[in-house]
Amino acid sequence: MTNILEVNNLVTSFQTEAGRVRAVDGVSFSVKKGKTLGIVGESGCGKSVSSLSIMRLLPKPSGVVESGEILLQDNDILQLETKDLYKIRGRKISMIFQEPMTALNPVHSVGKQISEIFKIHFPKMNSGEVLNKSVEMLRKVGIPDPEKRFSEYPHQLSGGMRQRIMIAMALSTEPEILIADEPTTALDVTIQAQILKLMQDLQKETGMSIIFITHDLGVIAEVCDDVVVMYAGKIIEKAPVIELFKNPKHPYTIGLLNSIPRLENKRKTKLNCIDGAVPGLLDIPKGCRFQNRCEYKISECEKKHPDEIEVRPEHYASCIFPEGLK
Amino acid sequence: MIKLNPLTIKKIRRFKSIKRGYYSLILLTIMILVSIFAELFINSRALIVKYEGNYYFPTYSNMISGKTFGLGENYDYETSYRDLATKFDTENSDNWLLMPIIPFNPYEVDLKNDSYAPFPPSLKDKHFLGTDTQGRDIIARVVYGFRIAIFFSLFLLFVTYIVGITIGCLMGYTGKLFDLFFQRIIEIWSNVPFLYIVIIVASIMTPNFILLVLIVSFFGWTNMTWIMRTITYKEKEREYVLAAKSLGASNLRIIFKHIIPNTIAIIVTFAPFSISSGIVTLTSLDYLGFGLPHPTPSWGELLNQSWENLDAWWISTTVVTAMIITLTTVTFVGEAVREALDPKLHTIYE
Amino acid sequence: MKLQTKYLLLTIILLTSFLISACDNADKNDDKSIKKPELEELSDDKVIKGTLPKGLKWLTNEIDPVFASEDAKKGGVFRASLRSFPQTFRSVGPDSNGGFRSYLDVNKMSLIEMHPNTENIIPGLATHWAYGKDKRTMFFKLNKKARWSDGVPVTAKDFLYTIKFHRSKHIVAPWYNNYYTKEIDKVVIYDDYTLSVSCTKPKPDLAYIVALGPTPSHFYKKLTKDFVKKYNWNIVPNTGPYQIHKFKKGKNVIFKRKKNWWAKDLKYNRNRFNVDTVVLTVIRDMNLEWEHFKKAKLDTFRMPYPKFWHSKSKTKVFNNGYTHKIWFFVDKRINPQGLYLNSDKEIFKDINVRQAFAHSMNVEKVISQLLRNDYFRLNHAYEGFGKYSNNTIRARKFDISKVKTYMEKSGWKRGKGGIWIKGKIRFSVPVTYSSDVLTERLVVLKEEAKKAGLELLLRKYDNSAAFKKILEKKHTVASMIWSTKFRPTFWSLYHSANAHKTQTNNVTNTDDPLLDKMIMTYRNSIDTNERMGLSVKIQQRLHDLCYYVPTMKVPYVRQGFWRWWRLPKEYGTKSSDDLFDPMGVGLAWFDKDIYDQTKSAMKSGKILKATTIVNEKYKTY
Amino acid sequence: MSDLLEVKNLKKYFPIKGGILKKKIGNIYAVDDISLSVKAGESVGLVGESGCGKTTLGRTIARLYEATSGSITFNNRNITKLKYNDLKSTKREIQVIFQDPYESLNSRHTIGSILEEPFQIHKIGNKKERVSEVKSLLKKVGLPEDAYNRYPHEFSGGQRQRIGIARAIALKPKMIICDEPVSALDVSIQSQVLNLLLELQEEMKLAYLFIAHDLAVVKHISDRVAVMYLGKIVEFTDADSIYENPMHPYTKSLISAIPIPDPSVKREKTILEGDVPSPSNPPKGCRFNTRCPEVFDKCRKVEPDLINISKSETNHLVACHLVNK
Repeated sequence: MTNILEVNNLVTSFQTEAGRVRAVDGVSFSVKKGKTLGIVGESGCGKSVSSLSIMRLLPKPSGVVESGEILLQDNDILQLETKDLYKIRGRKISMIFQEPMTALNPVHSVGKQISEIFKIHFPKMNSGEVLNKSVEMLRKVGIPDPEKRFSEYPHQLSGGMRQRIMIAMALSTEPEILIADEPTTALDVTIQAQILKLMQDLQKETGMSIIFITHDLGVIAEVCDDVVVMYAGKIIEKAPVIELFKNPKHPYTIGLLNSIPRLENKRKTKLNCIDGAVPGLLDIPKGCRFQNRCEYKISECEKKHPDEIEVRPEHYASCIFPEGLK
Repeated sequence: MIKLNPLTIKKIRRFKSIKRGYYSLILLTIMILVSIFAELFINSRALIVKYEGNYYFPTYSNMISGKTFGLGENYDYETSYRDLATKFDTENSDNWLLMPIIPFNPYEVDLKNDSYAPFPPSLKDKHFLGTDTQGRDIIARVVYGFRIAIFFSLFLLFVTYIVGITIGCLMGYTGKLFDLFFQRIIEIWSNVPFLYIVIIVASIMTPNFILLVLIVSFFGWTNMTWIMRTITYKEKEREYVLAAKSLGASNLRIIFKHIIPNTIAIIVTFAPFSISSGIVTLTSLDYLGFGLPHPTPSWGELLNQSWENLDAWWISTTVVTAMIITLTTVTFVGEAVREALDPKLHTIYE
Repeated sequence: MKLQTKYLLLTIILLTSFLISACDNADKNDDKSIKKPELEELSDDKVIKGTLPKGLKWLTNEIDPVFASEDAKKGGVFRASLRSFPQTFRSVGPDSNGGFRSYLDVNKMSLIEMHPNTENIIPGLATHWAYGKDKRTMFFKLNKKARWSDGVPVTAKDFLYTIKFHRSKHIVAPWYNNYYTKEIDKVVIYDDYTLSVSCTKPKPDLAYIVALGPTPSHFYKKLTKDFVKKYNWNIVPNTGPYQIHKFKKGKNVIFKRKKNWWAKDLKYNRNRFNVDTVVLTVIRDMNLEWEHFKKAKLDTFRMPYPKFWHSKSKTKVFNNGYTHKIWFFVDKRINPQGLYLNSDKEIFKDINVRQAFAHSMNVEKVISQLLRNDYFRLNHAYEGFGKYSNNTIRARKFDISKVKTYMEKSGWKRGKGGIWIKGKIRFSVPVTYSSDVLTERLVVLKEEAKKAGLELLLRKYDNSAAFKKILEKKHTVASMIWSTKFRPTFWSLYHSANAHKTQTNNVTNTDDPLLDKMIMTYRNSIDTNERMGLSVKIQQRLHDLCYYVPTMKVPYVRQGFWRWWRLPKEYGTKSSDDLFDPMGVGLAWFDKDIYDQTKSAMKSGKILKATTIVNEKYKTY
Repeated sequence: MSDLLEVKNLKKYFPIKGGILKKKIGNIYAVDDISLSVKAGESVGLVGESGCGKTTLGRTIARLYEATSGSITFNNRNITKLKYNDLKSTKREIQVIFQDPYESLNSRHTIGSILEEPFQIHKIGNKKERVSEVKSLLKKVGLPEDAYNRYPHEFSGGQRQRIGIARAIALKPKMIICDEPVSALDVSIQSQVLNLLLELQEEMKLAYLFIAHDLAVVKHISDRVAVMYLGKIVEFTDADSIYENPMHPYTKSLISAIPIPDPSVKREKTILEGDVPSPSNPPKGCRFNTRCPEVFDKCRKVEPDLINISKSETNHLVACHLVNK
């Protein structure tokens, strides 16, 4: 299976008052054509920054990609001229965000914002076509009465509707990759189910690849083909989804999976949990980044962050005991 | 020492790191201090007089008449220390005195028989930046004028903030009819052409300092009130306020312990700009002749004089420079405060 | 703030346009309102078609010297400025008392006029006049050539109408209503061109009281309630040399000379009123006016202030001789400028304190060091009235030791700050004033007074606010100036009848029985010599009581002018206000040759002779 | 066991105001006729989607909002209309834990003064006693003693929520209203806080009204669970039966919508169509009728009552025409 996107050794840093911090530190992963890659991790682990780096949407001048390459069909996005970048961004790679209210411009009607996309990327299209296409896109993402909704404003729509609009906008250029950054976190479970279903249907239809960023392991399990687990700026484990859930290797992944309350669990029992808190980017420990919270920690862990080891086919983990656990 | 919230310390540190604003604050502080103790630098009274073995310190004392220093039997009025200095020089005795750098007070008319004010800058006459049309020293007028303007602004700030915070807080917190009532009042109030009203009032009653502060704040309280109302409105819905409420805290406790401390950052941000607008207000009122009564030293009056005497370049140059320096420093401080309290990195996207 | 300014302007504009349209409506409704019956018919009982008494001695005056120049030529445009646009063109009723009024008044002739130098009566609308035996009536023969500006002849009826007009309630002018009832008794018509005017009682200087001007009855027809609105912007026919030609509200008023003015060949009018067109433009600020003058957009510029005369005029147009300066002394009644002490205030009840106050005023220093000795110390309130003036009085001079004597006499002591105190009272008094020009003088007085132990607190008010405060007697010291009349008047300013109450002119609240007696005698006397004697005595008494501290006077006219304006050899008259005023005395004329010469010199940059004329013919100091 | 809290027919409407004089032009029916009870030491879960009124219900019970009608009885005392002074003693006994640990702590106060505030308000102890009390509280919730002089921003979200919990238990209340206490926290922290809450309940015999949108979390901590939809309770029974034997179609679809963190399980999902209607204009009849997969005529006309369908001792209340035939 071909990889459509490859990220190699990406390092992205931010300027803060306390100096530069690496939000993403040597991350490598790849996205397969027509498949969904899930990036999972807790707040501050660098999952969103990775996606912004791919889009080259880092806030300048504070955010900078220090090194690494991002290959989109063998083109390094990081090396592109700005004008070439515009041909890729929104055209070949689109993105949707967590909070659709802030991602939409409140002063323009929904229709206008969709038409805008067509006008930017398909300048030759006449306005009749643009209108038809836009309405068609709205219908495609399951918006009832798209002609009517066309002239409405973002605040007149519900959260789910707004996220559908965002998806419509992202997909109107038929991109090859869709980056979805926590697209359902702000939504209710019933709506989340709708949106996830919609995304899966659209993927089937268009054959696009999706990078799905979330903190919710349940969502990962439902929609992803491959999973990358991030912790404090590093990838600590990556594997196909069934493999990962069945044979988690890294203590963090294991802890995470065990700490989720499940419906079928016995009530009021003590939940397994990972002690301590996620380290801030300013106080990342030397050596293994997870060592402070790891119950299997040995002195070796303090020396350096362990290398990625292929513990099983297509299953990689960055731990000193990839085999020894469980 | 008061223990400062580390966030506050951080803000102060951030403020210090904004050099332009930090140095402006230092400059402004020096300016204010100098103006407070202006009598030591710019005054017609001597700092120290030694006469017949006795020491006198006239600067902050009661008037010492010329009789005391043997200037004549009928010399019942304030000694002219400059004349006294000349007398001591010619007498060749032990008596001596020390004059401030600029030996004039801002009210003193230093006129001559052979030429006419305004006099250009002169080292010999010790009018380093010349005099105005009545022969009063420009530096003295500018410095004492600054003192009045800055204190006017501070008082104004104090009064408008007290009123603004009280009413604004109540509006935001209680809401309902009180809020509705004051909202409409403020809308009407802020459409009153304030300067004209002040002019009308001032033209029929020659305001003094306090009165002028009150008149101006009478029309100036709405801004702060509006801001406070909005902040309070926002703050009172925040969960920490609900948390205090759920603990059983009283409304007063919530306002004073929770809401007001959390609005201080915003209030502080507005303060420097209020000060500069206070200075501008006083100056424009004085310029138009509706400010503090003559002969109070005032920038507005000097500006007016400089417009009437454009050939006397030293008047306009001095007062305009003084205004520019003051207003820019205040503005720089304001900018830096705003920056320190609400740092927003200037960001662009590719 | 800027925004608010805009709003205010907008409001004003809207308001004004509203008012203007309201006026228009009023005009349109003209016809209807005239048809309505008059609210109040003026009674005709004072109109007596009488028979002329026998033995009248008809007088005229053709022997006094003329004061215009034979060389004068007609023509040219004279441009002058107005500080603000008049609120109305009416000369009676609300808002009519503005600065523009004088331009209307100089174009209204009276029955008789006064020679500016000899102060003798000269013919006006009347060619001859005679005194009645009752000492309150004068008889006049009208000049049959006299015409209104619309060509209608001026007849005796128009003078009768003057009384009727000024007694009407519709003109909303209580002062005139009162004056034309209490002072003027009646007009009697003998034929179209003969009439008499009577006062209500015998009067000194009767001629100047009964010298009425006519009012165009054919123009006003019947007065109605809407008079004030209706005649706001009407150009009323007049009898003088100029008439309003056109105007642009808020901008300018243009007067044109009447080419066939009926009086142009009268002896004293010949060679006067030479300018064809007078353009009055609104310029709101003296500094702007100065700039306009330097660009020849104005023809003259008055420079009483030393700043302009001495330093500001050191500029190209003067140095190159394109404009000249003239300093022309006059000998006329001096308006009493000075400090009026309110004796109803506790502190000034004591005459010693009043005298001490007078001796604390270093007016001499102000004159010599601030005003460059261009001004003169005023000695008392009635200078320039000829034999009516007491010229022996000298103003009290700045004298710290005298202040000390007076203050100590009343038991005051110098306090810690050097200011006199007595019990809880400090010798600290607010000075009420309204003119910006006074500020710098008062500042110097204040600093000097401090040495004498007196603290002055300067309180500047807006003009009307100051006036109101003073008339309500709420001031302690008022720095102000009164206008003068033909003869000294004492009653309104110093009689006890006007003291201790508001809205009277006795702002010092002078209340002295001896003075009252003298004033009443003076007031009732018609014996000129007795009046002169009393006037002198009253002035002495006033000086002794010391309610008023005279400050300074400006007994001259100082002007800059473009050199193509020419004046007679004498330059002006004894009482000139403005040497170049084209409509008042009207002696100046436009010299086309010099104009062309100057203009070409200005173009080529040629330097002409800088000229400053100083004329001291009428200098009395 | 007697009921500690009893809520009867509670309504809370928020007026919608408009115009220059702020006239009322409508209502948001946030809580519409709800009755429930909580026994001492028991935890009752309240689950529902955003806008269903669960937070409003919690805050109305905590008397942060004024009830529109109905009654709240706490510890056999009707507290619905009590004024500030009378309410103070009850406020000691009902405490609230808020959702956002960044918002609910005043950033200008030290942890010490935040935790002292309840004692100050209720005038308990002197300064020294309060300090030691605060320190023991810190220990109880697993925070270091030196937290006393530090400020909220120096702590992570989980630690801050611990502070919020410490504040809530400071006055030794009988009941705590937990308003989404873990939904803002990271996954690995959620379980820590849930464990803490369970421990404290055990130790202090606390009753919880546990509000959350995550059914798994609610089920884990609660004895009984109420499911809310548009201001109404649609189902209310013990926690196990709500999962094992959901009766209301909404509860069913809610359960089926929850993503299960196990890719090997493939379920048949009932995905609800459409959005939650606006609470200012709820649908006639059954409020769920616009989205219900099993809707029939009656649902659109008649509002179903909440009826006990259980034949055993434990109640199982459902408001659905399908069930209540």
